[in-house]
Amino acid sequence: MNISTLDKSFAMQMSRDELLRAYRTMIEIRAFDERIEKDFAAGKIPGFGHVYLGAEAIAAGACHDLAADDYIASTHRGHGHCIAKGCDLEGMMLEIFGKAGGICGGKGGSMHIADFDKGMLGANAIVGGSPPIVVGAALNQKIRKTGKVAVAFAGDGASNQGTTFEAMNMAVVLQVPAIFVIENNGFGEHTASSYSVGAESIAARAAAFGMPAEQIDGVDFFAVRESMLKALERARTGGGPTTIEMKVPRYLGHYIGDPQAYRTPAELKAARAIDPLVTFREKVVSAGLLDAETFAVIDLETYARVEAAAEKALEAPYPDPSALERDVYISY
Amino acid sequence: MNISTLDKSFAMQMSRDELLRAYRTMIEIRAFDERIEKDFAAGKIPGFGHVYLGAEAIAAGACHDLAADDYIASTHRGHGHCIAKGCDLEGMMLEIFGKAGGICGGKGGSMHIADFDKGMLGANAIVGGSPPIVVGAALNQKIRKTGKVAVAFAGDGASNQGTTFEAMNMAVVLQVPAIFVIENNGFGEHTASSYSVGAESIAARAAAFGMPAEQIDGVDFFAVRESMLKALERARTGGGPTTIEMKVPRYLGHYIGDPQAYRTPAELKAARAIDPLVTFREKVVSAGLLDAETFAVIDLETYARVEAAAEKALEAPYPDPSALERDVYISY
Amino acid sequence: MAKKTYLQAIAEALRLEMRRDPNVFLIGEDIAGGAGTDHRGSVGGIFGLTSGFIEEFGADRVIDTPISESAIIGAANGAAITGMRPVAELMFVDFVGVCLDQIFNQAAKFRYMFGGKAKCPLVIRAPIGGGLRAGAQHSATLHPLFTMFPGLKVVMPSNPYDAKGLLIEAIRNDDPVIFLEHKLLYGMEADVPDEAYCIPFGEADFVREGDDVTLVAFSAMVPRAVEVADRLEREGISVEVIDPRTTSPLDKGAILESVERTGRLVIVDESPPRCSMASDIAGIVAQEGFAFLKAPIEAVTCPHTSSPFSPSLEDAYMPSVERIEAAVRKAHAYRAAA
Amino acid sequence: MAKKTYLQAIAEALRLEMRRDPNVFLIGEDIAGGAGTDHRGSVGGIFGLTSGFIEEFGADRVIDTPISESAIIGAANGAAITGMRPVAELMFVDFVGVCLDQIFNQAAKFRYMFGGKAKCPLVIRAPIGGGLRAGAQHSATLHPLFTMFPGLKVVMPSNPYDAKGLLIEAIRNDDPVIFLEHKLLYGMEADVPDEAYCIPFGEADFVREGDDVTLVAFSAMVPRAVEVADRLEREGISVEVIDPRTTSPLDKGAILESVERTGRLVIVDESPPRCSMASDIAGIVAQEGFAFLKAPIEAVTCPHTSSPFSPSLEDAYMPSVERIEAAVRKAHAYRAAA
Ligand SMILES: Cc1ncc(C[n+]2csc(CCOP(=O)(O)OP(=O)(O)O)c2C)c(N)n1
Ligand SMILES: Cc1ncc(C[n+]2csc(CCOP(=O)(O)OP(=O)(O)O)c2C)c(N)n1
Ligand SMILES: [Mg+2]
Ligand SMILES: [Mg+2]
Repeated sequence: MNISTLDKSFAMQMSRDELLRAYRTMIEIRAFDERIEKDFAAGKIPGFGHVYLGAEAIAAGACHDLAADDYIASTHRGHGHCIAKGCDLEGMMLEIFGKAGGICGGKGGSMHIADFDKGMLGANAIVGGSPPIVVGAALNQKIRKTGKVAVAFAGDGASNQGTTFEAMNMAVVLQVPAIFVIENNGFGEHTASSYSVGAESIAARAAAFGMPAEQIDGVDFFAVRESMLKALERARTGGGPTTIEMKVPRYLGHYIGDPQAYRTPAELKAARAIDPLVTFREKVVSAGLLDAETFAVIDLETYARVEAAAEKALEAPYPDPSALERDVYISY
Repeated sequence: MNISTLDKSFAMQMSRDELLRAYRTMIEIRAFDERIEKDFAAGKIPGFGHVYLGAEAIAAGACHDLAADDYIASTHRGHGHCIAKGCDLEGMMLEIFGKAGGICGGKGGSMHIADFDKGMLGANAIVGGSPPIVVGAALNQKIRKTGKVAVAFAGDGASNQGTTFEAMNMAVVLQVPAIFVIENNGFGEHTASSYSVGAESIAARAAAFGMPAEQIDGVDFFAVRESMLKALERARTGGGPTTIEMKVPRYLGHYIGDPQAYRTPAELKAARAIDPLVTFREKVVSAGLLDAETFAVIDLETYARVEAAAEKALEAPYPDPSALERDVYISY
Repeated sequence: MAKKTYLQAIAEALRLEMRRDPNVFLIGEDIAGGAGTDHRGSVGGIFGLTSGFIEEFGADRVIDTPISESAIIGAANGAAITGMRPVAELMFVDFVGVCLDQIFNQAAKFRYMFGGKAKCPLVIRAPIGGGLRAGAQHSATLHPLFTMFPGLKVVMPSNPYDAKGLLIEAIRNDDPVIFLEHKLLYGMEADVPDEAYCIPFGEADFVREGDDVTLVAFSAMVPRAVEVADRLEREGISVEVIDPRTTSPLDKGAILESVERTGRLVIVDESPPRCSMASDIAGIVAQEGFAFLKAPIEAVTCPHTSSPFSPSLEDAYMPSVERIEAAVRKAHAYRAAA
Repeated sequence: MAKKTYLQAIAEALRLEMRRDPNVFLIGEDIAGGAGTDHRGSVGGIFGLTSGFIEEFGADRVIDTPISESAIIGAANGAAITGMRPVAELMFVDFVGVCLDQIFNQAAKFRYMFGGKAKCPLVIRAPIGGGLRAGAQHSATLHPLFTMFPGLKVVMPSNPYDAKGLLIEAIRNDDPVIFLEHKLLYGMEADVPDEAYCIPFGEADFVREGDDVTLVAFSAMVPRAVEVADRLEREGISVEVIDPRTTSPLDKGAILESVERTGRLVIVDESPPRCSMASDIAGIVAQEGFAFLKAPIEAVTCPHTSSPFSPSLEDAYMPSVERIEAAVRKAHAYRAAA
């Protein structure tokens, strides 16, 4: 049985509603980050901006079977994870623009966006910040025997950080229901993972820590979901942690505006030619599960919703400076 | 060819002088730390005390083929490494007793003993402190193309520290002449390595980082030396780093005075029955290379030298308090 | 009420809170001990403080870990922000260098940077301080390091009674708390009630009342300050000893109120001098209590060096009763040029 | 002599020293860029500061690393104590939390704890500070953190000329030096000589002379302090602006000498207030310059919170010209009750 047959049969096990939900997540991420890219490039968004374009199938596939009270923790490139975990689009947009009413009151911004009510424990501007935290969220579930899980997203670059290694070993030793989703987009900033990862593969290195680990195609929603379902089953039944390395293209530079002199135009074009949304649509249409029409309608509706949220964020006021000393105890 | 034949033939390649030098190192470590144990238990040595008893073959075997200007960096359990690298016995004794004239002027003590002139870059009271430092010492050799190497000693416990993992990956990425000698004595303080290391073995985990790694018997001087010679050859010829996990017994508790309720008397007895010095003597005598007499003479001489150094240290004065603000720039 | 040591008082606080609230758990290295052997719980931490805990609370709530401090504190953070109340142990405060990110960039900032939606009720216990001849990497106090960071609360009990009440408060508090236990105090005995009680943060203890000089001290320096006050009382110099108990929040009101009466301030701080609690308090008083001051503020600190190992050097390193006494005398004797 | 930016001045210092001394090398993340691709050196660090370096000095001396700060600083330490002069880059100072041990327990302590036999000529360069809307984990200054630790030298240049001279001094210095570059200053232009020169540590710069109020500021706060001095000069208030340039060693003599003349001290510190440089200097002056003081010492700092992301909040967070001006006016206007 070759991979594409497997995928197709896997896709066919999903209901129409499930397929629609998956696609909506992916297109929402796409539309959202395209808009962020535009406004950031136009100088309308403060700070630093990292978008999730090209990796949509990972967030969507990895979060598809998580419950609202399962946990995820994210990276500096976290918009996709937020959306896939159900964070409010408008609240996110306001936050990233630094406006009042943002999901973190404008105090977080893109690199520190979170919504604990949705089980989203935060973007993290420290590379390797999230994996140890996820071990703790998972430990909580183990202690309280909730059957819930916690998922850490981390990049290929983050996979070399000592905190990530420690988290992997600790997760194995304590046998907690944690899943490490390593998004290998080939680069950590401007350094190729072929250089920075000394190991044969990130998955092989994780496996040597003593947990099941595999390397999969992060462009294929169905492959992501299938691998995650195995990991979730394991985690929920006391089988301990799993690492899944997902290969995925990085459409843009590290940050919005990165000139990327280290990638040739041909390489960039090749990267952009690999499209998780196209892949999804083709599979689903060719399996006769949904038609192109349906997708077009969703696309239209989603882009409109994202545009509306962005326009609202553009016009919203900045937080009142009186908020400065709120949300923390003050000691002088 | 079974292991003992291999060892024997390996031993036979060593000259009489070489064998004597190896044994002298081991017995000096043994005598030194037995004396330290005694004086520490009697309250004559300040601070914390960790002895190297049972691991003598590791330090001796790993340092046997190092030149004076090769580097090592050590752990909190560093007396053996100091002696094997050629540090002055009296200076060490004075230092560990906290006396004037100590090798670090009494400022370091057992946990921070060093002798840079001997290529001994320091004990380190931070578990996992040395491995990154060794990567740098090795990087120096790579940049300057000296053909020299740097060796990090670290315990099974230290093998779980993020700094150690980072050092391993960095050493692979930069292909520096570093050797990680992991002394697996079964415990990190009071926690068994069977619990704290999630991996199948420390060597297997290191191998997955992308370097040659093996697990050997750390009680057998010849096995240690043989494995080190391969690693040294690799390092000196641009072949990059190596990890060697060495299994070894821990004769005493973590620190001098540790009641070790977590080990049964039978386990302790079994641990003490495995003796690297006895192993060495038996091999060498049965191969007809040296006789028991020779060893007895060395033992006597060594114990006497150690006793003299200890007595001198007991009588030496403490450093004058005026030394307090020396060896550092002062800013108020 | 029975006599209990500082160590016992801390253990009792942990035990009572673990009994009361199933969300409280312990995590750290060797806090049970014997993991991987048939003798779990045989150690109870390097100072034996949590001995007997795994027997009572089980391995799920007394969690031994690999030597991986970032993962320990990170895991505690993750459990805290998802609803539990972890008490993590750093075996020595000196190990904070391998896990500071999880403290100052994560735990300390969650609530603020997530707009008030997160709460991180984490306690980190850590032994501090010199006097054990433990050398440069096992003798630091580091309280100024933690005090510096917004979002952290920092507790430094100086006696068994305070240790218990402050630790219970720390566990029930919704912010991350750094709880610093001085190694020299573990054996100190005092009357400590058997039941649970809280001591609120930010309320200084007036250990001795006095009118001539205000002497502020923390943790193991408090007994030394009291000894100086006793000595000088015999000569008719009346020294007010204030133990702020928490450095963040700091009860600056108590210090200012005292300096308003005495006009003279000496601060004893077991720490190198730069950016220390001595300078912190001096800075506050030089700004807000300037009009009260009749003499220069005196600081008694360690020198600007690491902790030396040798007893003769370490004794000269730590603020001694003699150096404190000399500073108080100097502050007391000062007269402004007319 | 040509106009150069702060960024160019720093790059020039590195280039000159690397040409002069083969033992000087650079190590950090993306400092060349493009590792593992066919386009090495295309980036030159996240701010482009070291662009062109790998072409001139080769990959052996411009070393890109995995994202592993402990190994980066540790490797730099290991190279330094074995005879080289590494310049390590922390991409942002905020990342110090994952590698502090290698800084404060290792580099800073080698010389002292090994009895003077080790030397660790390491430079760690790190961008600091707010103003870029980079949020809670990319906006810290953290200079008080480094200043606190014995054995470290801490440099905070406020202009291109100083940046070059202080960095050359840092590289030639035999102690570990933390070199803090303010992100807001990278574009600042000034005349900078082409050749190498050193500015010694511990010598403050009297940026403006004045008689009424002493205003101490560091790094990006110096231009703001000067602006305040300019404004107030028009009203006849004469403000002396002192830029200590290094916080450790600190030129306390210069500050005391100035306060002796003015009697009034304001300190501007881009940092939360607790255990800050503001409190450090206030503490020193309250002790050693007490008799000179005619008014309370004023501190202008950030509030005791993390850095907020939103522009409206961050603007209120950082010490502004307005807040500095108000503090100077307050110090100037103060009259002791008779
Ligand atoms: C501790 C730390 N080191 C360095 C950085 C700077 N940095 C931000 S993102 C990044 C690259 C991360 O690469 P990767 O994990 O592969 O994620 P990607 O950006 O490719 O999604 C770096 C080096 C950081 N934020 N934190
Ligand atoms: C960062 C850090 N964490 C914890 C400790 C306390 N500690 C000292 S030695 C030790 C055990 C080390 O075990 P291992 O590496 O196996 O060495 P061994 O003592 O067995 O030789 C621990 C936990 C420390 N010194 N540093
Ligand atoms: Mg990446
Ligand atoms: Mg061990």
